[in-house]
Amino acid sequence: MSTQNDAEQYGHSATTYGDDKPIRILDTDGTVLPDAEVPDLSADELVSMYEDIKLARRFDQRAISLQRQGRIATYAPMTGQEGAQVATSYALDDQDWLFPTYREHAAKYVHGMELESLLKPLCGHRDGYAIPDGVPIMPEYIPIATQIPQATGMAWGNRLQGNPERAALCHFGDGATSEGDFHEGLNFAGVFDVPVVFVCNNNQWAISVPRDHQTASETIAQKAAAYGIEGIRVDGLDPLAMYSVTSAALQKAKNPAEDDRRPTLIESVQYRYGAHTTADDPSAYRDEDEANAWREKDPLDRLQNYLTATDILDDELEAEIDDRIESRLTDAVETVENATTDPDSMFDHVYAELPDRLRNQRDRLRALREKYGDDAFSEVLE
Amino acid sequence: MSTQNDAEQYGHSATTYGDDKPIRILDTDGTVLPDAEVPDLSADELVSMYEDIKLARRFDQRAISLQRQGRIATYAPMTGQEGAQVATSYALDDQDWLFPTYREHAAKYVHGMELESLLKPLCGHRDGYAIPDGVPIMPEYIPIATQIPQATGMAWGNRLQGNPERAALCHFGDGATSEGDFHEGLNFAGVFDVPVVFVCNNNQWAISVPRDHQTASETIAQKAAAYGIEGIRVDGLDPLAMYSVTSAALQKAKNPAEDDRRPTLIESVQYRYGAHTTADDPSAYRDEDEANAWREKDPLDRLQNYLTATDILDDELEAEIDDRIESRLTDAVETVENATTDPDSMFDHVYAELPDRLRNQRDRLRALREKYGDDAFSEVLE
Amino acid sequence: MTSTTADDGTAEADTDTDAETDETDTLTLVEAVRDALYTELSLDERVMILGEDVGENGGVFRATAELVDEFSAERVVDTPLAESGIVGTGIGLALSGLRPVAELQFMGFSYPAFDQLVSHAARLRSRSHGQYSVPMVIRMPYGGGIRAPEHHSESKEAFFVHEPGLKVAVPSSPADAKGLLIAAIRDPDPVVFLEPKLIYRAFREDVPTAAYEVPLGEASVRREGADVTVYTWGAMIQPTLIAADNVAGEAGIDVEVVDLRTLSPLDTETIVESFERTGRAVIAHEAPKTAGVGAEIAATIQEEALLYQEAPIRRVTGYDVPMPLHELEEYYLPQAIRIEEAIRETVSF
Amino acid sequence: MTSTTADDGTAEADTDTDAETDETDTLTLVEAVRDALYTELSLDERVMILGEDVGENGGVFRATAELVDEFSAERVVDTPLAESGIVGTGIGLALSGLRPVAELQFMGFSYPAFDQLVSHAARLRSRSHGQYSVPMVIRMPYGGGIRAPEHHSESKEAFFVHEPGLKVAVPSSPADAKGLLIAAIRDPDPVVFLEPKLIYRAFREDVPTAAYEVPLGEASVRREGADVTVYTWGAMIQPTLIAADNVAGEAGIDVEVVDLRTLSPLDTETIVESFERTGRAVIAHEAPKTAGVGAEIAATIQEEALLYQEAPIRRVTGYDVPMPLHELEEYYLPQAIRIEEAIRETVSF
Ligand SMILES: Cc1ncc(C[n+]2csc(CCOP(=O)(O)OP(=O)(O)O)c2C)c(N)n1
Ligand SMILES: Cc1ncc(C[n+]2csc(CCOP(=O)(O)OP(=O)(O)O)c2C)c(N)n1
Ligand SMILES: [Mg+2]
Ligand SMILES: [Mg+2]
Repeated sequence: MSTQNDAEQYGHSATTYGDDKPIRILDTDGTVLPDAEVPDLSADELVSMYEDIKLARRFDQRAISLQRQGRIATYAPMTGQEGAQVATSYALDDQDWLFPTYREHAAKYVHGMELESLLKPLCGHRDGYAIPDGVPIMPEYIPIATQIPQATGMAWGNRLQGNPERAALCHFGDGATSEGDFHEGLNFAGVFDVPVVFVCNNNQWAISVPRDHQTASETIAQKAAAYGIEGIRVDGLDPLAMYSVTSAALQKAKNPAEDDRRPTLIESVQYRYGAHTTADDPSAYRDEDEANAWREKDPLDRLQNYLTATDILDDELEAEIDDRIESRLTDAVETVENATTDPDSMFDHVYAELPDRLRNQRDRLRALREKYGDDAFSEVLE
Repeated sequence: MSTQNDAEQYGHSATTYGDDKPIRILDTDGTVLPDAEVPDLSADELVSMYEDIKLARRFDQRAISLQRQGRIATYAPMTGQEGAQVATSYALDDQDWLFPTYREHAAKYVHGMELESLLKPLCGHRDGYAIPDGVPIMPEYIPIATQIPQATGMAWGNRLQGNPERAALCHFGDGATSEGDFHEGLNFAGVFDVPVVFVCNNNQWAISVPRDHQTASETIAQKAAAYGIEGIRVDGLDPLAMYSVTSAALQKAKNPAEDDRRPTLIESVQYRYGAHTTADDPSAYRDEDEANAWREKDPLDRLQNYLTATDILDDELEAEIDDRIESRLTDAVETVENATTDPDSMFDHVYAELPDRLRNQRDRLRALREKYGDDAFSEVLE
Repeated sequence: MTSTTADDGTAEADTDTDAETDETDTLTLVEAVRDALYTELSLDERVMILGEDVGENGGVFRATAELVDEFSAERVVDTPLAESGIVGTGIGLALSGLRPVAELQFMGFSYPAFDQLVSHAARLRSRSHGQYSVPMVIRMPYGGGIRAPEHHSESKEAFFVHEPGLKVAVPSSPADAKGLLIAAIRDPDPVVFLEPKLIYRAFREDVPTAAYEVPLGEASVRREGADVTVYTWGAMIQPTLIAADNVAGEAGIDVEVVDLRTLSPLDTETIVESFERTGRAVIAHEAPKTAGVGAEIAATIQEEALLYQEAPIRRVTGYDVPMPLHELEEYYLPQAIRIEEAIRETVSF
Repeated sequence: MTSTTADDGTAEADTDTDAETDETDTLTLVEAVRDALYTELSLDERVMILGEDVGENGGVFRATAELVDEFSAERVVDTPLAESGIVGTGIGLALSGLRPVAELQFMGFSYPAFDQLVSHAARLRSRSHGQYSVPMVIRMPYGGGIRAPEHHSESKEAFFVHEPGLKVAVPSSPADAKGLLIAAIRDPDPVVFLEPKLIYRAFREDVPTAAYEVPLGEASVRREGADVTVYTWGAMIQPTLIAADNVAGEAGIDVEVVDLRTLSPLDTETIVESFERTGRAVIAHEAPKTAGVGAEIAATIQEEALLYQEAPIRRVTGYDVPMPLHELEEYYLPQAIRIEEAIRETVSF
C-alpha cells in the first residue's frame, strides 16, 4: 500500500518518489510485497529479532519513566527506530565493529552490550561508557558525525592488517550528514575502499530541524555519488528490508565483486516517534499528525503481523516474551542503581600511567574528602 | 580535436568521457567548435582579455625569477590556469565579491587589485594582504577551503540585505573538495539558496596528490548533486568557455528562473603546468609528459590563434601589448621593493581599539629598539 | 577601569546605559540573554541570529524563545547541523554588513568551528590591515553541574583567550548577561560569549528593560575585602561568594571577590589593583588547571606585583581530566569547600 | 627526573636506549625525524604514516623522504586533503591495532582536526574506562622564522597542553628529535609532536643509528647556571643559548637553560628544582604571551617555590597579535636581545 502519503513521507517531494522509492519487503500491514524476497532467517531468529525489538521498545518506555522520576539523566528515545537498529545489528558478524550514537541502545544490545551497560551512563557513573571485554562496540558518540572518519579508519586498519572480513558499521542521523566529518569520512572510505557500511538513520528531524531544511539534496542516499560509492534507500521501519540490505552491504564490504567498491551508504528512512531527548518538547516545532502517519507503519506491529500470519508467533509465545523482557529490565535497573563510583576513579585512565600532576590533584582531593567528608562536596552548586 | 587522449585527461576514466565531457568553445587549435556559441564580447574586450592573460603569464615568470633571486618569498605559480582566472573575473560585475586562494593572482588583478598589491605579501610587508578601498576582494585564503562557507555567508548576507544581484564567486582547488568546509559551505548555499558561484580549479594535483587519489567520485562537478545545486564541467584552458559558463552561472545566481537554484559548482578542468609553489619540485611525483600534453591546449595560444584568425590581433598590437606589460611589471616590482614596514604596525588592527596589554607590548618593543637599535633584531634566528 | 557593584551582583551603577527609563524586569540569566537578543534585534536591523534549533524551537535552552515569531525566519535562522558552516557563513554575513549572533549549542561542540574562529574570525581585521572586520558574536553555553552527558560540560575558555583578535566575555548575573551581550553585539570585533548554564535559571534579579552596555574589558568587584582576593567568573562566582561568607563567619577572613567578566582582553588593572591591596590571591575556575586562564592571572600578578605578594597564589580548578559523567561532577567542579580551604591556606601561609 | 646534557645539545648520556652499537650519523633535525620514522617502520610492522604529500613527495619538508619506496604505499599513505579525516581515520587505525603517525603539514592547519584531537584522541581511553586507547602520534612542523606566508608560523602549543589526555613533545636538537619521536610512537597515548621547523636544517649533530627513546615528561638542563633559569623549548633554545653566552660575557651573569622537551605532562620537578637553585626565572616562547604555556610555568613556580622567588618571572614571548608576514617576524619572535634584556632585568630586580 504505497500511497501518495507514503511518497511524501519518504521522498524529498512526491515527484521524486519513483526513482528513490525505498526498498521494502514487508508492506505496512506486515504482508510480504509482491516480488520481495524475504531474507533467509529461521523462525527462531525471527522470533528473537521480534523479542529484541519489543525489548527495545519497553526499554525506551522504562528509561523515559526513570528519567521523569529523576532517577536517570537525559535520555534519547528510539521508539520507531528500534526495528532498524535491531535488524542492522542482526546483520553483523560477532567480530564486526559497531559505531553507535547516543540513540543506538538497541543496536548495541543486540551486538553484545548488557542492558546494564546501556543504563550506566544515564546514572552518571564514572565508568558509564566502559565497554565489556571482547565486545567490538565503541562508546556512544555524542559530538555529531565524529564517529564517521573513525569508523572508516577502523575498517581501513582491519583491511591493512589482512582482516577485510572484519567490517565496521557506523550509525548517524540525517542531521549528521551536514557535518564536515561526514564528508571527510565517506571520502576517505571511497578513496581507500575500506570495509565499512554507513547507516544514516534518517528520522526526518535533527532535534527541531526537519530533513528538508538540513540539505537541498533530494535524498541522502544520493550523496554517496560524491564519494564514488553506492547509496541505497531502505524503509527503516521494515526490519526485514533493513536486515537484507545491511547484510548485502556487509557482504560487499567484506568480499566485493570485481567492480564493486566496498563502502555503502544506507539511508534508512524512518521517523523519531517521540522527543529528541527527554529534555526536548517536540510540540514546539512539529505536528503530532505527522508522527501518527508514520506510526501506521510501525516496525513492531509489522513484524508481529508477519509472524502471526506465518504462525511463528502466538499468544503464548508473546506472553513468554513479555515476561522475559520485564524481568530482564527490572534486574538491570536494580543492578545499575545500586552501583556507585569512587571519586578517585576520575583520575584513572586519563593516561596509561598517572602523571605526577594528576597524582597530586588526586591526593589533594582525597585529603580534602578525608578532612571534611563527602557531604561537603554535595552542596548545591548553584 | 577531442582525442582519446583528451578524454583521459579530462575524465576520471575514458569511459566517462561521454557524459561528463567538459564544455568547450574554442578547440585546442583555437578554432571555434561546431555548434559552439562564442560569447558576446567586443574585439576590444577580447584583446583586453588576451592582454590580461599574457600579463598573468609574464607576472608568473617574473615572480618565479624574483623568488629565485631571493627577492620575494615562496610564490604559487598559475601558468596554465590564467585563462580561467582572467575569464571568470571578466564575468564578474564590479560589485561582485571575489574569494581567491593563494594562486588566483590574475583573477584578483582583473577584478581590481593593482600588481603592487599582488607582490606585497611576497615581500612580507605587514600590510601585504591589505585590500584597497572599494575593491570587493578578500585577502587570499591559505588554509584550504575555509573561504567556501565565508563566500556562502557573504552571498547570503547580500541576499538578506536585498542585494541578491551582488554575487560572490569563490575559487578553490581540487584538493579543497576533500575538506569539510567545502561540504558545509556548499550545503548551506543549497539550503539558503544564495547567489554564489563556486569555481573548482581542478588542476589535477593538490601538491603531489593526483586528482583520482583525492576522491573516488568520477567528476568533481557531480558532487553538486549532494547539495541540490547544479554542477557543470568546463574546459578550464578555454577562456571563452570559462567566460560563458561563469557568466551564465552568475546570471542564474542573481536572477534565477522559476525552478532554478542560485548556486552553481563549476568544475574548471585544467592543469598546473609548473610547480605547486617555488618551494615544490614536481619531478618528485609526476611525469613531465603529462604536463606537456596539457600544454598542447594552452589558453594563451588558443586565444591568440582565435584572435589572429579573426583579424583582431596582429603583430603590431601584440608588440604594443608586450611593451605595456613589461613596463607595468617593472614599475610594480620597483614600487614594492622600495616599501618597508614599521614594526609598530604589527600591533595595529588586531582589534578596532588597541587593548592595554597590546599597548604595553608595543611600547616595550619600541623602547628596546630605541635602546639597542634595529640591527639587534636582525640576528640570525637559528 | 574598575566597576564596583553591590553584593547582589547587579551592575547598574556604573554601566554605560542607553536607558531612558528606570523600568526593570526580574529575569533569570537565560532570560536576560534572550532580552539582550530581543533588544538588539529590535534596535538594529543588521542584527541576526543563526544556529541549530534557534528558530521554532527557541534554542535548546530557550535563549531564543519566540524570537523567530517576532523577527522572521530570515533574522532568526535555523541552520544545518554544521558548526564550521555556522561560524564560516557567519563571518561572511558579518563581512557583508550584518551583525550575526551565532549560537553553538554547547561549548563542547565549538571545536568543529575552531579553524574558522581562530584562523579567520580572529584575524581578518589584522590580515586585511583594518579593511575588513568581523563584528560577530559566538554564543556558547558552557560549564558543568547540570548532570549532562559528556561534552556538554566543557569549560575551555583558555583556547579562545590564547588567540589574539578574539574577545571573550562571561557574565555571572542576569544584569551583566544583558549588558555584556549588548556590548558584544555592538563591538566591532568578534566576541566569544560564554554563558554559564549552571546558573541559567539559578536566580533572578532586576534587569533594566532598556538597552544598556556593560563594557567589555572591565572586571567587577563583587565583594570587597582586605585579606585575600578571589578571582573568578561565570558560575563559579556562586560557590566563591559562599566560601567568602563561610570564612568570614568562621575565621574572620575578609575576602574580596573579583568577577573578571571579560577574559580577553583581561582587565589587568583591576586584577593588580585588588592584589596590591590584599597581597594574597586564589583563582577559581572550572576548566582544567594546566594552562587554564588561572595560570595567566597568576603569572600576570607575580609579574606586576611581586613585591606585594605574601603567599603563593592558589588555583582551585577543574582537574586535568576529562569532565567525568555526572555522578562525580560535584567533585570535579570547584566547590565552596575547596575554595574555602585554598583561602585558608593562602591566608595562613 | 632531570637529565643533564652537554652544551652541544646531545642527550645521549642518560636516555633509555636500545642501542647495541655506538654508531652514529650526523643528522639535521628533520633528518633525525625521518630516521626515527624509518627506525620504527622497520622495527614495528604496526607503525604507519599518513598525511598530505607524505608519499611520493616525501613530505613538504622531506621528513618522510623515500619512506614510501622502502615501506610501500600501504604503510606510508598520501591522504586526501582533509585534516579531520586524517586524525579521525588515524584514531580508527589506532583503535584497530596499528600505530599511526599522522603528519599535519603545518600547525596552522591542525585546527580543522581540533575536534577529533581534543574530543576523541585525547579522551577515548578515559571514556572507555581504559578499554580502548589511541596510540597515535600527530606530527606538526611549527613556529616562525622561515619567511613563510600567514598560517605557516603558528606556535599554539598551549591549545594542546590544556587538553587532558594529550601529551605534547617538542625536540630542540636532532638527537632529541629522534629519541622523543621514537618514545612518542611507542607511547600508549596520543602525542602531539611539534617540530621546530626553523631549526629543521640549522645544524647537525651525532645521532645514534640504533633505536633509542628520550622519555616523555623529562626536561633537560641544556646549560647549567646559578643566577637565573631560562625555561624554553624548540627553536627558542638557540637564541636563549646565545643570550646566556652574551650576558655571561658582558655582565658575568650565570644562566641555566632548561629545555622542557615535553610540554604535557610538564616536568614540574625539574622546573622547580632549577628555580630553587637560582631563585629567578625567564620564560621564552614563540606563542602569544597571554595564556601561553609560559603562564603555566610561572604560575606553577610561584605556587611551588614562592619562598625562593627573588624577582618577577618574566616572559619573553610572541606578542598578542597574529604572526605578521615575514618582514616583521624577527621583531615578533623572541630574539636573543629580548631574552638578554629580560635576564638583566630579572637579575637586577
Ligand atoms: C557537533 C555537535 N553539534 C551539536 C550537537 C547537539 N545535538 C545533539 S543531537 C543533535 C541533532 C542530531 O540530529 P541527527 O543527526 O538527525 O540525529 P538524531 O538525533 O535525529 O538521531 C544536535 C544538534 C552535538 N551533539 N554535536
Ligand atoms: C587546511 C590546509 N591544509 C593543508 C594546507 C597545505 N597546502 C597548501 S596548498 C595544498 C594543496 C592544495 O591543492 P588544491 O586544493 O588542489 O589547490 P592547488 O594548490 O592545486 O591550486 C596543501 C595541502 C593548507 N594550506 N591548508
Ligand atoms: Mg535525525
Ligand atoms: Mg589542485
